Amino acid sequence: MIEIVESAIDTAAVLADVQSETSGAALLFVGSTRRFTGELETERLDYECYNEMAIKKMKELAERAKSEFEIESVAIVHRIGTVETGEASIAIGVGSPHRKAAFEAGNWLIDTLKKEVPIWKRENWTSGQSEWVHQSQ
Amino acid sequence: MIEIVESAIDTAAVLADVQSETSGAALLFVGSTRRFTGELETERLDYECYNEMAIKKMKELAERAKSEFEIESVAIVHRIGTVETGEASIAIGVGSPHRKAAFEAGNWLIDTLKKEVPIWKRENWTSGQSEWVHQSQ
Amino acid sequence: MIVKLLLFAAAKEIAGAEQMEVSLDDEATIGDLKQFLADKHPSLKDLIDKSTFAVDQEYVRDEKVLYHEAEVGFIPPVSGG
Amino acid sequence: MIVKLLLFAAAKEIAGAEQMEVSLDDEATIGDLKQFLADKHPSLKDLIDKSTFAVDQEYVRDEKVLYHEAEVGFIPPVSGG
Repeated sequence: MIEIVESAIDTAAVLADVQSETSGAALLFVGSTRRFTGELETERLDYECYNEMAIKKMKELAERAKSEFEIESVAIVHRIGTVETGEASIAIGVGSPHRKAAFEAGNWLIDTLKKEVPIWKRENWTSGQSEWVHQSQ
Repeated sequence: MIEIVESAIDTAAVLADVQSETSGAALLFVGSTRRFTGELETERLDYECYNEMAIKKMKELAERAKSEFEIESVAIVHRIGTVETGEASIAIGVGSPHRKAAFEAGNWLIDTLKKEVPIWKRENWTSGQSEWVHQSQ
Repeated sequence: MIVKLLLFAAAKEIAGAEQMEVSLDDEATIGDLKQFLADKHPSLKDLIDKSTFAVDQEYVRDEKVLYHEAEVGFIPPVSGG
Repeated sequence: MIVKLLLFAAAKEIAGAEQMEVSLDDEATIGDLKQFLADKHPSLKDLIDKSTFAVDQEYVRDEKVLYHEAEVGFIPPVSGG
């Protein structure tokens, strides 16, 4: 399951996608919009993507993770469009017979996705200001 | 949410328990019964626990994780009794503003739980044999 | 004094009991309790050597001094998760 | 030759367009395209310097030679997740 969606992410489906009778460890990472960054209050985020390339890169990440870590399955769902505070923008699932590999792969996947997949977020503050976030975290 | 339950774990509730407007990263680990261990086929597991001490130790683990890692919340639900192949025996949730801390804490929690919390599993093979598992992994 | 011993998993199966009342001398330690159990139930000896013990739901060492009506847990190597 | 340039996020906003047809000399490279864009849209220059470019949905370097009707992506620093 490698998808870009425009409405709420079904996190239970992402988890179910990586669970199997041979994967004793299933890991689900969910990233969502924080309301507060220090003193600043976020109203919502707007995400956009280079759709065809983003899907291609996410599929490549899944394959790289499966070759570099002892894992069996990867699911990645990214939401675009408007995402309100507290809602999930990204869900990553990893299934593995080895729990340590699942943690390592999950951590690597979200780190690498944030660096390599052509998706951008625009931060809309409650102050009325907004800006594209163009710095890698 | 620190619980020992005797029926299916509600993994969505564990995830929801650690999601908040200040925790941008939520991690859910689900451990389930593998059907195959090499050639051997597992029919089911039976778990038992020293209930009062297991709950006490799980609460201590949650507090230690919150003091040692930059995380906000921990949820641990362990299932006891009969757990069929493919069903979850353990779910651990971690909520944090920092995704790396969430991964580190989740990994530490499951490792430490497996070493310190008085819960035991009896492996029941399809061959009809069964045995208590008394080796740390 | 009398302590309440709780047994789990293989310990429970080998002893055929999930709970025992054990009479010990005053000021007896966990080490004394282990010796008493190994003498009385030789089939438990191997498991005793691999196990840890808890008093009032807290892991303790062999030197731990027991008291009357203490709750003692016989904890074989754990395998939760 | 003519390449199809796709713009995203701040690049799209500054340029006021999400797509441009750009005429370049034969054998022009990504480096040449960047120079052309910076000359024609000085307000894009800072962002060009921080961005990467893609041809056929693959990240490429400045030396990459373009071809007629290539799909070129102007990729500002990404911020997904």
